[in-house]
Amino acid sequence: MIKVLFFARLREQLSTDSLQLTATENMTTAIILQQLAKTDDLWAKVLSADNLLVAVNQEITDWDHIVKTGDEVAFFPPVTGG
Amino acid sequence: MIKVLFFARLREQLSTDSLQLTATENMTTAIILQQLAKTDDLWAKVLSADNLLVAVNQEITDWDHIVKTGDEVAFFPPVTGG
Amino acid sequence: MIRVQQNDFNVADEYEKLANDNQDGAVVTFVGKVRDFNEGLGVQGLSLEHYPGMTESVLNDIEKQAREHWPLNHVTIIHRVGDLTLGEQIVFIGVTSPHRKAAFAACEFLIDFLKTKAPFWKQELTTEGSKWLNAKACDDQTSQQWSNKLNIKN
Amino acid sequence: MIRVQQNDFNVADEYEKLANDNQDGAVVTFVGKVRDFNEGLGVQGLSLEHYPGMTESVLNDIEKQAREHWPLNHVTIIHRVGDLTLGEQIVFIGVTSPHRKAAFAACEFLIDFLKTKAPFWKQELTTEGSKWLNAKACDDQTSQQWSNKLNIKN
Repeated sequence: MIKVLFFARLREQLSTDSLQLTATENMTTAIILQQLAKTDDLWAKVLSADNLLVAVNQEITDWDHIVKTGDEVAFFPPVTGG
Repeated sequence: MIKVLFFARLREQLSTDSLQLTATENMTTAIILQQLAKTDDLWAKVLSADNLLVAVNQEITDWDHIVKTGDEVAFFPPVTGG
Repeated sequence: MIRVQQNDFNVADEYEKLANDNQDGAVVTFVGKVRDFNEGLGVQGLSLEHYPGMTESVLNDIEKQAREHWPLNHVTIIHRVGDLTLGEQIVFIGVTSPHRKAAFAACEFLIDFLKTKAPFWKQELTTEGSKWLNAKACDDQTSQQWSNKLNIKN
Repeated sequence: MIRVQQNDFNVADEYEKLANDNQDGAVVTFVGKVRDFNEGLGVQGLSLEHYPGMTESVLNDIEKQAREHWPLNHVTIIHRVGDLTLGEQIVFIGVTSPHRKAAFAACEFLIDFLKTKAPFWKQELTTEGSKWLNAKACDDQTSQQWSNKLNIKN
């Protein structure tokens, strides 16, 4: 399984802070996003925001990062701390 | 009269922290320095240091600044605070 | 020392812990606070969310990068999460070094990178309701300028 | 607020006085201390001389210049004179601003200019006797860089 997390505006808009996915072969972070966007119109809209960031195992990464079972994938908007 | 002050290394080397001078016409800070340097060999040596600074009325100034009676003239080495 | 916490921090205590070393000629601290204006609305407070685990790991990494570039002795990074009211402290960055320029540069680097790399998100509580803040392009640029200057790969 | 004094200062107190304003998002402080090395000799302490009157007027002028270049709210400059032992605090610079970059830049500008413009002289008390410190060319360069950047006439 892959653990998927959402933070901040994304978490609120999706009313979801985490979910589980089954890993498939050569599953990239982009593929996960596309798969999640098929959930319904709301998810399609929220996940099409053009400034989304993705982290795998708590490290920011790219959209072609290949995800394996056991990984933690997080989607979130640009950070605004400090 | 003109009040002349010395600080730090200069004050120590000259064993003098202040003295009075009579103002003459068109007396520049450079002229005061030259006049003081004539005191003796020690003063000539100490006052020939090439990095000496001069302030008139508590403001750093140049060697062609014309000094008037009542002014306060200070000679000192480069500052080293902070 | 890196801490992410709900509780307030005490600048006096943090300063004491930083500044007890006689090898350090310079101590530079930065404190960021909730201020009473942003994009024109009356801000009454903030709510800060973060990504536990990732936050600490990013802050550790930023500290490590700073130590690679400057001769630092003590480094303290404290960031608060949860609800904060107007005037409250959000973040503390403190660094000590034998050299003042290193202390200034490292302290500014740490807060600039924290702002663009650490997974914190601010929600502003205004008189017109709450809303998530948008990232500032200028913060990104600042961090990019450091990266270019220090030859850091983002 | 500008003070030249023999007594030590308390960073916690100075921070409190600086940071009580809800319009300020940023508080940056610098503390310079007597450190235990300089030009290779064991430093046991310092003795600081200054030019009373001129010192305060230069510090006021430096503060004024900083305020012309950055949106600052509170500014505190404290410099000690007299005998100081190893590890003691020499100088405190604290600034607050709505903007963090302004606070960092102004704080560093203030200490850089203080070091090259304010009439303080340090005498080092070492295991081999006391000696006056020489000015550092790099401090002069730093202050010249600010002058060029901010278009300040020296």
